[in-house]
Amino acid sequence: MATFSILVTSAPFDTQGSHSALQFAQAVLAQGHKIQGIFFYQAGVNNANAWSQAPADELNLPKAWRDLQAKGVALHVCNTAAARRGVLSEPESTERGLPAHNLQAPMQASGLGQFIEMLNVDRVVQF
Amino acid sequence: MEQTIEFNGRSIAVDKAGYLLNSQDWDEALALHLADREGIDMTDAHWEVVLFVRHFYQEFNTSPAIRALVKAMEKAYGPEKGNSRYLQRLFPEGPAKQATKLAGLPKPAKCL
Amino acid sequence: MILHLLRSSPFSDHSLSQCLSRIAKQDGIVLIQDAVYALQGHQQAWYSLLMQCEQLYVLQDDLYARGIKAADAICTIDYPQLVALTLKFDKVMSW
Amino acid sequence: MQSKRIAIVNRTAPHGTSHGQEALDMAMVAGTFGQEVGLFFIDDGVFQLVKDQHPEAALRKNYSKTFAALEFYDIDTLLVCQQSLLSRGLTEADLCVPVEVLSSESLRSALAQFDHIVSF
Repeated sequence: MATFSILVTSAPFDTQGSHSALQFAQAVLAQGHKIQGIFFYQAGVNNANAWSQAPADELNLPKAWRDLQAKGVALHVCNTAAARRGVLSEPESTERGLPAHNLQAPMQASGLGQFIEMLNVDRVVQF
Repeated sequence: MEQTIEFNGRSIAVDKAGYLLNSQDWDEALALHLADREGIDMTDAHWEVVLFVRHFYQEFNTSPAIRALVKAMEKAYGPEKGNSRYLQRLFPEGPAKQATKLAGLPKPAKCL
Repeated sequence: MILHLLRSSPFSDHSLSQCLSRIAKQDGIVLIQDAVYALQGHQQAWYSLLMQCEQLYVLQDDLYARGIKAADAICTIDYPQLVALTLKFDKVMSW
Repeated sequence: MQSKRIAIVNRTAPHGTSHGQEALDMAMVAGTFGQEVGLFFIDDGVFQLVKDQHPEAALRKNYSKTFAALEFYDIDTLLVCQQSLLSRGLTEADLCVPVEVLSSESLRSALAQFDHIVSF
């Protein structure tokens, strides 16, 4: 068994990166390997926007991430990169006096330090 | 959310945690006022760090994280002052966070 | 030994040429996403270099998705094989 | 477990996109966490290091000034591709910080020393 961390830096929907990451992650688990976590950074943080809506006949990415998390894969989002792009956790939103937040479970608001801690794996793959 | 501090007849914009939104608003009198709000009695040692952090920002365009602050202080003033215990004693709520605030700089990123 | 993961079309982006100019003999290349269009590049300067790569792989799902066909000599892989490849090489670099 | 070394490869020019700024953020956090970091500059990434940048004129943050602070984040491996400099009309003298300029060959073996590679 090998351990993986996956870094998602590309925007969901606008690019294929998140879909590739998802398919790769599913294949990693299917082969009995472990995913230490998926870290969303740069435009990849938009994956954590709980308000994103796909038409019914397209892949529901937020749901796909939830299903992956249900299999024990931690989903971390860089707070700073997310805030820059309008994706805010509850504490971040409250601190700035905003009326609501759109970063919520199963996505976890983390810092880049979390990604650094995720480097202790056999392979890091970036999409 | 934008809030303001009333100081010497001026309205200074700060964020919720009390960091200045415009570092150009800063002057030494305002720094004393900010220190007062933090419950810090500014000594020469405090001034040295606050001015150092401000200089660091002006030179590198980033607020130093604690580790970087310690290393930079060590390079400038030697190990006596370039160590986290010394800095922590001056700024009990975290030297990078508090000195940055008193220097009128943006809050260091949460990631750090 | 690096596995290079190419993602963008070589007709609009220089990543493939830039990768090919630096690649070591033992390195591998996987074409995924729009990079699979590289297989249509017979007329392009980088094409022969790409074909010289001894460990060239193309992601079948991304080919199929785009209606592009690979010649028999090209090694196509699925996601489980991609996972295995990332472990066969020491590290992965995405372009 | 032994701490893994991370190579952060800059492949894109500054200001037109945020890649360089967020690559630098990642490098500084890695340094803060005591992780061994190598910063690589290849292809358009060499433009990140050009001196006398004034991105304020384009309403962007001037993070090029921050490269000089990397020594305080324990990052002293800044490796630049000679060929990329040359083909873009640059020399080492045009850069804002001291770096190591390497041939493609040496750059490749330097990259091989790292456990993981991320690119921006």
